[in-house]
Amino acid sequence: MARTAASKAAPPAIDAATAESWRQWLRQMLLIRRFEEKAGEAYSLGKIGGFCHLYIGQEAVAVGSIAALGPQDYLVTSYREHGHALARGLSARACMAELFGKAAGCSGGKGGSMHLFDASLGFLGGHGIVGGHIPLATGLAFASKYRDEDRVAVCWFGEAAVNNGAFHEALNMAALWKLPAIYICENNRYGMGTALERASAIYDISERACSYDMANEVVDGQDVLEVYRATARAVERARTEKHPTLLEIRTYRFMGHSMSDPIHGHYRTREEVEEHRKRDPITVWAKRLADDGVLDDEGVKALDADVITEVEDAYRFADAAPDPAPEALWADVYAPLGGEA
Amino acid sequence: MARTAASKAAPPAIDAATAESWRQWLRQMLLIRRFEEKAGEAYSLGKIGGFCHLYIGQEAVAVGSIAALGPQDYLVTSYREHGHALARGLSARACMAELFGKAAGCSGGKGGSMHLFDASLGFLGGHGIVGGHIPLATGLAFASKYRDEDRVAVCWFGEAAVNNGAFHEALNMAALWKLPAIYICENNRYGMGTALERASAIYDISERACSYDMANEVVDGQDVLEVYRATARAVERARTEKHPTLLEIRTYRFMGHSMSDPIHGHYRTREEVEEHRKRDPITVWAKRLADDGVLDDEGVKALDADVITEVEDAYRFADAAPDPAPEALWADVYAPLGGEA
Amino acid sequence: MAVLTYRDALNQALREEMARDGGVFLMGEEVGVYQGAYKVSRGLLDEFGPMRVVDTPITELGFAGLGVGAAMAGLRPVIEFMTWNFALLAIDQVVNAAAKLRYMSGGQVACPIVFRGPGGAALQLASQHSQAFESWYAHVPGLKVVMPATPADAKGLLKSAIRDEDPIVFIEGEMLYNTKGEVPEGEHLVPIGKADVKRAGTDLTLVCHSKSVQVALKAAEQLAQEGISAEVLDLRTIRPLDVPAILESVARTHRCVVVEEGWAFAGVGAQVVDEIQREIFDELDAPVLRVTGADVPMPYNKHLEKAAKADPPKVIAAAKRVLYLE
Amino acid sequence: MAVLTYRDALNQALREEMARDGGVFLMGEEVGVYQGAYKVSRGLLDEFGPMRVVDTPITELGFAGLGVGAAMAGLRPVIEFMTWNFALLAIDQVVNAAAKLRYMSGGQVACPIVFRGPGGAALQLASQHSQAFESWYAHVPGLKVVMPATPADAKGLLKSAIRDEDPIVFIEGEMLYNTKGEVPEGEHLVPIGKADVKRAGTDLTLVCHSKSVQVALKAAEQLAQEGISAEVLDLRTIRPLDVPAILESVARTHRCVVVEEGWAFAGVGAQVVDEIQREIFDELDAPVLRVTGADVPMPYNKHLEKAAKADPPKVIAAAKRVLYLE
Ligand SMILES: Cc1ncc(C[n+]2csc(CCOP(=O)(O)OP(=O)(O)O)c2C)c(N)n1
Ligand SMILES: Cc1ncc(C[n+]2csc(CCOP(=O)(O)OP(=O)(O)O)c2C)c(N)n1
Ligand SMILES: [Mg+2]
Ligand SMILES: [Mg+2]
Repeated sequence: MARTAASKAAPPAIDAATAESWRQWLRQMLLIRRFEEKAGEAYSLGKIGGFCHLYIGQEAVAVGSIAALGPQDYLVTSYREHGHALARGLSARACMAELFGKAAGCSGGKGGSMHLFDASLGFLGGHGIVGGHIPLATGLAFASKYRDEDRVAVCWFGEAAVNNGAFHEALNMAALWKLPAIYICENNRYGMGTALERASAIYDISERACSYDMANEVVDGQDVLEVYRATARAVERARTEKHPTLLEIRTYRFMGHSMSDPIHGHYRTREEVEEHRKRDPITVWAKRLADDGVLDDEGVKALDADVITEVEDAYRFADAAPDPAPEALWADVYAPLGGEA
Repeated sequence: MARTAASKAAPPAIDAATAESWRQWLRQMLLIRRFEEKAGEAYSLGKIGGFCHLYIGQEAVAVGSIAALGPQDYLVTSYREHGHALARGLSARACMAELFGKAAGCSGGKGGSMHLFDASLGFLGGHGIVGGHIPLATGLAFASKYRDEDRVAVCWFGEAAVNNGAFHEALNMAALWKLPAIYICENNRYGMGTALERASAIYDISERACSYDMANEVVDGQDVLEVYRATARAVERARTEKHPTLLEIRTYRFMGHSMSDPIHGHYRTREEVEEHRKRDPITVWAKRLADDGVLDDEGVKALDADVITEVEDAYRFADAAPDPAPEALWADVYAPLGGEA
Repeated sequence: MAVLTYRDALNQALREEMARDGGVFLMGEEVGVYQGAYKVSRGLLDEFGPMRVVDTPITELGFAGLGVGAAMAGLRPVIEFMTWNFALLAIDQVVNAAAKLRYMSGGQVACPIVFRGPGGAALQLASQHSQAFESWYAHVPGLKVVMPATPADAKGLLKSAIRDEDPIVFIEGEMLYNTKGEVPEGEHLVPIGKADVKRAGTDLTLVCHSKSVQVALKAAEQLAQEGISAEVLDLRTIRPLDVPAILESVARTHRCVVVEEGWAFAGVGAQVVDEIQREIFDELDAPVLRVTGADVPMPYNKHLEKAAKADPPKVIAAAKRVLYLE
Repeated sequence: MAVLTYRDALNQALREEMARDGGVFLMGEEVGVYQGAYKVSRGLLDEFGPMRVVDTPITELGFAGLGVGAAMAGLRPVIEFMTWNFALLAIDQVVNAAAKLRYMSGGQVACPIVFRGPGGAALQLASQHSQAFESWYAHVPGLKVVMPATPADAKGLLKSAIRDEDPIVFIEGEMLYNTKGEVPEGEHLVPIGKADVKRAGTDLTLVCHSKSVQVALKAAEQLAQEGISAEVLDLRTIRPLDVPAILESVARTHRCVVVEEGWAFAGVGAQVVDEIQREIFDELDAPVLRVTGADVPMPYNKHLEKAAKADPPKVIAAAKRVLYLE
């Protein structure tokens, strides 16, 4: 039941509030872009270790989808989650400090790039096992229904995760029990070096929803407004009908899979990447804002300068911040006092 | 792409060979029925232990589908496999002796009811983890394609197994790589005490094939000829096009899930069972043979007497057969000589 | 005190905790309409309804993960595995999610969940259905592993497990469900992490847990007839292991045999041996011996199966060896 | 002899075995077009083509099971897990299928398959990506567990593993891939089940395997400067464990420290301790000590991670304790 038709509707008259939020979306996308560029730089300098998966090129997905959520909602993501964390409102300082492994990091320096958490914002990680967090979202949605709350549980995962059994089992239960969950597949065409067509027997991920009679949509992931609207429809469906939705959001990864993977080479050509870079979600949105007279070039420059300052500050903060105390090694394995309630 | 239309075609003119094989199908169904009745009796007498899952009511599925296979093909089944073993040609003696845990059993008394094997017949078990053997069939089909052989790999599993991740992962790979595999879902409406509708978000199992763009069919499992024809179409597709198929064969379990489960009670009514018993695959087929003048009542009685003798002989054989030698405990953990080739 | 079966003691614990805390729910295969594959949840669906007693599809990975998510949201899931053999399909969620969440979130996200069901062998279920994995779970920091041997401990430990703030692997025994014993009514809590002397003795210590407690008690009885006084120490919790209790007993008896149902290699007993020889080496008058399941997949044939299991004769033989009586 | 990296030694073993036997194929995530997540399979796709070097979807359970099925048909699959952390999703196929088939079929069905990939921690990969599961697999009869520490052993053991008739869990190390060493050309086979003295010594024995061999060797070097002669015994195979080699060495040195990367509870070292104290109790001049990874999920911060790992200073301290020098 593709709902792309609906999304073709003309944009609403742009009132001041809308204009302001649209500007904020651009700012968030710029913040993510600059944050990721800085993270890449810090990684090369050895200030960030382990695996580091950048979100550059996919900014519109996190910003547009998270803009449609409420403060009470639950979010769970994969290891490629810096963008989602920033879009949800985690500070650049807390995120950068976590990448640096510092005590001031959003996970106390124990999680790192793949495990950003902020429970106070319903941002429940940052998970490293492909597909592993999808059932968690089903469980968060189950809890919402169990308590008859107005919360929606949203998870983001790559197109390669849909072939995994965890996806299949989690979506079947969500549909069977009508849980308020939204499954957002960020189809960036590759799982590491494997193109979608080499891993999945069907190429329209959204059709996997048919196995569960679940609402689904294919969305242009380079257009933040399209992403926002499709997610808003799914949120509405979840809040009112308690029905889950599978969104296939088509986007592209501009960088390598992780810092150790070149941008192009074995599995995709420079030309392919260049082609996709032409639809950079930031320029696409900046143009739209200009066309609609919401923000001109100067305004974009100003926002960019603003986020660059924020990212530089986060970098200095993270660099200067102290490491966790040695005793931190032994903390948080179990609840304090052995966990007896 | 349901092909049920095709299966509506009129039966072929009944030549002698066809008539003979049709009689053999009835004999096999009767053999399975009597074997299972005897196994149930032996279980109550404590001669068979552990879990014992009877196949009564589903005989047409194993007999019809296995009749469409060649001697070179691979078969893997679940723990409800007595019928498949007998239909494949394992002797009633070898099967009964295995249920009794005797050395003469088809698995040397080490497998029992859930793990019947006869590698010489391509009958590769008898597996106890729901869904666990589905990837094995994909692997057997992979081996066939790898060696460019004419073998088809067939597996049988219940409708409850299709919700499991193993099903999803195995079918995606089979379709992606075009492997000669046939996935036969014996939809007997219940997974233990859970009705299909309480476990799956969709009720037409065959539609799960759409997630893999796989050929699929819904088949009447109480009509052995329908099962044979649908399987023959799938075998043809596998041998010539190397395409996999998902068959949903609708049948019904006349007995409890296992010997410890009553025929009706918590999860289904006596009336429901009675209703389904009206389409006993054996009486359905006996009537067809009578209508077509292939076999009359007397003939049926003769076949039945014949299989009863065979089953009684198997029972006496199994009862008298020796247990495995104590040293058997330590054998077959690893290859002899530590397995160095 | 009422005499209950182990099964009913678990049922009582579930009922009491579900009545006490609306956040506690039971989920798994056949726990509801079917009343439980082993009837542990009998009556709970009627009493608490389908939102709190949830029948699942056969998707161990999926519903274990669902439980973890629900626990992250603050509910108190009790996830039943029909048997722990099937939990191998869910082990990624137990080890990579439940056991890691608190740590990798820097202490922000708790995962108060109980994974429970029968472990080990029953009778003639063959190799895929007769495995004991407690040493695997006990290997993993972030998990607690609880294995009651008696009805009273079953009730008291399950109640404590449900109230615990951390993920718990709670392993029962199909062969224990019908065993009977006195069980305190109502608020009966057994602390996690405390072993229990099931029989006092002076000549040697038999360390055991779960089903092997009965094996050890039978052996101790027969040894007593030969004038040998064996102490039977039931670990009850495998992680955290009650090392002080083990050391205290063995330091008194100076001899020890560890009995367990599972395979020997890197089993629970290997860790017990490691602790003893490291901490009270000089107290030992003999090496610590172990009685375990045979190092083979479980055969179906009943005689072979019996030969594969730890039993009183094997424990008695080991006891006599540590006493240098043979 | 050519000096190769551990990575290239594995690559050579795969290439030679695939050339020798057309039934050998490599399957896993990114093994082909991407040339291997850690480049162990570099060049193999070009040389052997897509039917023998197969890129899979991210479905560990599915392709592990596919491999088992292919092995049942007589092929010789080498299934690569990008890391053993992800293999938790496939463990049902390894333990309930591969390890059981021969036994539950009464010896009819062999499963000659190699599951391989890097295990344990690398650098700052955090808790879900830094786990050592060798004691789990070694717990299971029906499996063999092989863990080479050097390039020469990596080649010789992988070739033996591929020719073995039984399912093999072959655990490599991301931190070992770049290490260099002399590797015999061509037909170089190292027998499964044989430990190897990597450094001879007389005062104590350091039992180790995989990455901990380097830790032990460094420690032995520093101990030598203090006049302490440590023997370094590399297990190489965890199951079957080379108990005679362990006993022979410790019976000479009378003192032992077991070093491993993984968690302590029911780890490989616990089994080694059990064997030693049971078989040569009276030869021991001190309890056997263990150096293991800290009993916590692995933290991301590099200082915390370093503190969590077994390292030479910890081994040296343990060595001095068993020598009563501290
Ligand atoms: C179960 C599992 N297998 C393998 C990996 C290694 N791995 C990490 S990311 C990745 C590719 C995932 O691709 P996709 O789901 O499309 O997400 P993307 O990286 O494109 O955002 C792989 C194979 C893993 N983390 N978990
Ligand atoms: C992974 C797993 N979970 C649970 C079980 C216990 N169990 C055995 S059979 C069964 C029901 C299977 O139903 P279905 O797949 O429809 O097959 P049927 O028994 O109807 O032939 C269950 C839950 C199991 N064997 N494996
Ligand atoms: Mg992707
Ligand atoms: Mg069924």
